[in-house]
Amino acid sequence: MLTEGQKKLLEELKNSLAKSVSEAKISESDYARTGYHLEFKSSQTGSRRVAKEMKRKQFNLETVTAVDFIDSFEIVYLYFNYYQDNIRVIVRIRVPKNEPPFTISAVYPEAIWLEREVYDFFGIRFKEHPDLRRILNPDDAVYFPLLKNFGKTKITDEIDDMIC
Amino acid sequence: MLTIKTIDDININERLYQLNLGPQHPSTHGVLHFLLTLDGEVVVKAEMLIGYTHRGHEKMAENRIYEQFYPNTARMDYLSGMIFNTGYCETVEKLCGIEVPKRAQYVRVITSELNRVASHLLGIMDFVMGIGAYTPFLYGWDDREQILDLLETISGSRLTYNYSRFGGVRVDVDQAFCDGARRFVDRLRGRFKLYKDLITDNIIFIKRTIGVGVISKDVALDYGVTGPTLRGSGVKYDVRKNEPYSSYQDFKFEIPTKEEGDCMARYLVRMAEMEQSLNIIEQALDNLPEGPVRADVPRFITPPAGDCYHSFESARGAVGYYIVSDGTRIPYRIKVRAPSFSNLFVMNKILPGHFVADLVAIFGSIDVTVPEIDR
Amino acid sequence: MNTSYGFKEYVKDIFTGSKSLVIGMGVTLKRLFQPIVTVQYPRQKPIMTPHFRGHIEAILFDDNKSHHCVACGLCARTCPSHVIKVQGEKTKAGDKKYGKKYFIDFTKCSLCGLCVDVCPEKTLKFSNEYELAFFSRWDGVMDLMQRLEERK
Amino acid sequence: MNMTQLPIIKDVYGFLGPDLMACVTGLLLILMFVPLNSAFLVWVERKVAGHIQLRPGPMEVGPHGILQSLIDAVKLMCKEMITPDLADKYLFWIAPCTVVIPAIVCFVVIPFSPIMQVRELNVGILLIFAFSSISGLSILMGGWASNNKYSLIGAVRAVAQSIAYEIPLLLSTMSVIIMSNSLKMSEIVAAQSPVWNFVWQPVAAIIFIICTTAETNRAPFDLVEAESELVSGFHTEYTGMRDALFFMAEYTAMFIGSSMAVVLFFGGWYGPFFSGIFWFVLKAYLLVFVTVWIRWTFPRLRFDQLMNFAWKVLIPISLLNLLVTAIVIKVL
Repeated sequence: MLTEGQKKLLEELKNSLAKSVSEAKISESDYARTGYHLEFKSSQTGSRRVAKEMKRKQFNLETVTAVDFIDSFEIVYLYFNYYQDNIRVIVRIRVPKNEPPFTISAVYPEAIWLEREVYDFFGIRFKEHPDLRRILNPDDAVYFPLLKNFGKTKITDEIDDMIC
Repeated sequence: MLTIKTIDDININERLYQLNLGPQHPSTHGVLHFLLTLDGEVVVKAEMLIGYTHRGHEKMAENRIYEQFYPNTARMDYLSGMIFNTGYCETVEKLCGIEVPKRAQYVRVITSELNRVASHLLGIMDFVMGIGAYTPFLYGWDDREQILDLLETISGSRLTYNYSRFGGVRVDVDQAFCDGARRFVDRLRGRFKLYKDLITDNIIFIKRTIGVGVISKDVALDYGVTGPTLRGSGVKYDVRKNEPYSSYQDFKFEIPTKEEGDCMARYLVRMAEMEQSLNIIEQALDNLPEGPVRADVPRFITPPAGDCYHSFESARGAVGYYIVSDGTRIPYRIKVRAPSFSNLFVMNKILPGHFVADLVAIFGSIDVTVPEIDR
Repeated sequence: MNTSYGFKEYVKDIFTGSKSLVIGMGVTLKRLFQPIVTVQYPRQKPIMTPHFRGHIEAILFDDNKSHHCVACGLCARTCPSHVIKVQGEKTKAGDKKYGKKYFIDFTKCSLCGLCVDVCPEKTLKFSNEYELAFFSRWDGVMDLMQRLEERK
Repeated sequence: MNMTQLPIIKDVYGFLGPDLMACVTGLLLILMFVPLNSAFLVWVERKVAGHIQLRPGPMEVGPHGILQSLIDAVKLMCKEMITPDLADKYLFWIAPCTVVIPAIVCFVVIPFSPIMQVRELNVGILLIFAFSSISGLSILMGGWASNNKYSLIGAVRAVAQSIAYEIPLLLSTMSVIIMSNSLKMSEIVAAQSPVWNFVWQPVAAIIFIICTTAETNRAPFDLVEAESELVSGFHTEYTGMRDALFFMAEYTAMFIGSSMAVVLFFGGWYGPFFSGIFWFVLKAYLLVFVTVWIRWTFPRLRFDQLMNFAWKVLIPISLLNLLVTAIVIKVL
């Protein structure tokens, strides 16, 4: 199902990514099931280095988001290359709650708003971000809505139990 | 003695003033707030303040089962609700590994393309109305009304369709719908001349759009612009071709592109795209396979643990759903990649140097829906 | 805007421009004498399609001259807006439960149709009513079973 | 019965003389005609717009909604007139009052028929041009006094626009004046008794119509109140009857512009079978219809294009037209 070009690009990517971020875990995944070809897992570091590498390979940033796993955040970057081979790469950076990653907005300007959104909903203060303010929530809000403990009360827990 | 000031001597900040365009303004469809710094009528700096219609769909998703999140998706982009609904269903189907019957896929294609044409008609006509022509707007709505009537006969609703279901569609299409769709295709093909006479060839429209709001290829790629806006800048990217979903690989259609990247290019790309959509609808109607329209799925879906990203082409660009499941009936996290979000951000870059009147034209030609940005 | 704007283009622009304007005016003049396409709503009423999604309604079955609701509560559970409340009753001990009261707060309903889909007894349908304006919020709360009785 | 036989009227008549008497009756007629005319034109505009857009337009009040604008006027009179807190109160109040003055004064010299003219002035055309420039002033006053940025932008645009478009307007009028050798309205009409001026001066006529459209701030030159950019331009802050006065002035100016075009180019009251007033009003309303028709067809120009159009297209062409006219008249 993978074409020759895709296979070649995947190999190249694996090598170059492994070279730039040595401690990362890189694995291929089932595109038909997950929607991405290559999975890149790393803890704490490497978001900027990966972004630069991706930019060099003419990848496009599709989205930046985060997932709150109670003890840590997982920042998810999705890159897609539609120039030649339609390869989608997912980059997952696990960061502890008190140590935010660096911004990639210098590499991909699109990330300025996307990272603002992530900050707005999770409270992740990207380092060296040019314009880190609230974007969708009110400017004077004191909460981060997409944290798992936001809005949890006894009643919502009961409702969850009921519908599960 | 008279001292003549050069341009450099004038303190530019003394001449600047700020203008709040929005949140309530006739041309910021919905509630979008431009904070403009103007020099006379020329925009020096533009900032978009969004979030006035933020409803927290992503948070809502974490508190309800997969089926219950379903109606929310159409509320994000109310102009292409069918596409958003279908895309959400496809994402969950991908996550659970559900095979959708061929007929259901074709029906999804037909309804999605009809919805896309409706959305493009509204987008173009809103753009034209922003430039000041009110009558073409209502002619476009006349055509759009036919689509809404058509979709109402099968889905029962005109805007938030809720037509697709996990594993297929809710109601099978009947002969009357197919005939109506064919009639509509013929009707709209006949109407393109009207739009050409009234809008495309009009000298005022040409002067207002050519060379205005140029988004170069590099800027478009850097800012993650997708959809007709990107194709108007000369990049041949369409999710329907690049990552075919829902049997789009079965149909023959072109991806119209333009190199100029100005308002006119985006308008022409949308026009050409409507024609391609009509071709797809015709092919799908011709080859509509027989069979069931809904796979056998459990009443409440419980996907396996894991995550999944699915991308599809809405009328405004590439939408992506990223779903993280922890193996329960409630999604752990749903992220929606809204195309309008990135498409709007590029205005930050291209607005300076344009007139306020151009802002309306550029904003109309990029064609964003605010509820989708705010989610 | 265009720097290389010579005299030839200037003259050409005036002529093609005027021609396009005249064509445009012709289009609108033609439309001026065409029949109108809008529906004059309070005087002309549109006919709803059979699949139209109004509020939900209990189906009247012929076999028992009533609905088939067993008050299982699936519709109440699957409703995204939590607007459905079902109350069941048993006629006598050991008998099957049946729905006695079925309240829906239509003002909060998002018309998704999940309750109709999920119903195991297929006793729910969409009504064809579309003139759903109320004088008070409480008028939007309706008891489907009572409406069924009235329809009989 | 002869009016002059009544004793009281006879006294007044004898005291004031026939001339002033005619003026007073004429002014009263004008004061009645101006609001009714603009109400009718609003209705015409809405009807034409409706039918062009394949919908019926107002239908509820009266047969085919003909009383709609009167009811609207009643509603507007009942509305509160809000003055913004930081507005310049006096200018804000004066602006809508001054805007109707030219609308009324200009009617004095318009010859509806050989006998139906309130006052014959030998500088009739000059009077109309002089007074219609006042409306630019009142728009500027209203926009400035509102203390709103949209209003200010609208007002500044209005002034620039009216200055730019008055030049080709006057130049195109000039060529007609050269031909008929008079500034008197009735003499200009009388000069086109066999052939309308339109036949000799088509270019000037088209330029004149374009310029009056721009002068009265109608689409496609309605940048002053471009609703998709400036909300409603200079009258954003006006409510109730003050807003209605601006509207009245706009529609009356439209009618005056059309009547001017009729006088200058379309043969005034001349026409077969019917009396002069019928032909004059018919021609004027037809021209009004054309402006309405144009409004509901075209998009709006951008401001710099509007200016370019005036200075680079209209003024050279009208100058050329004037030159050719002068040479031809001299030679013949």
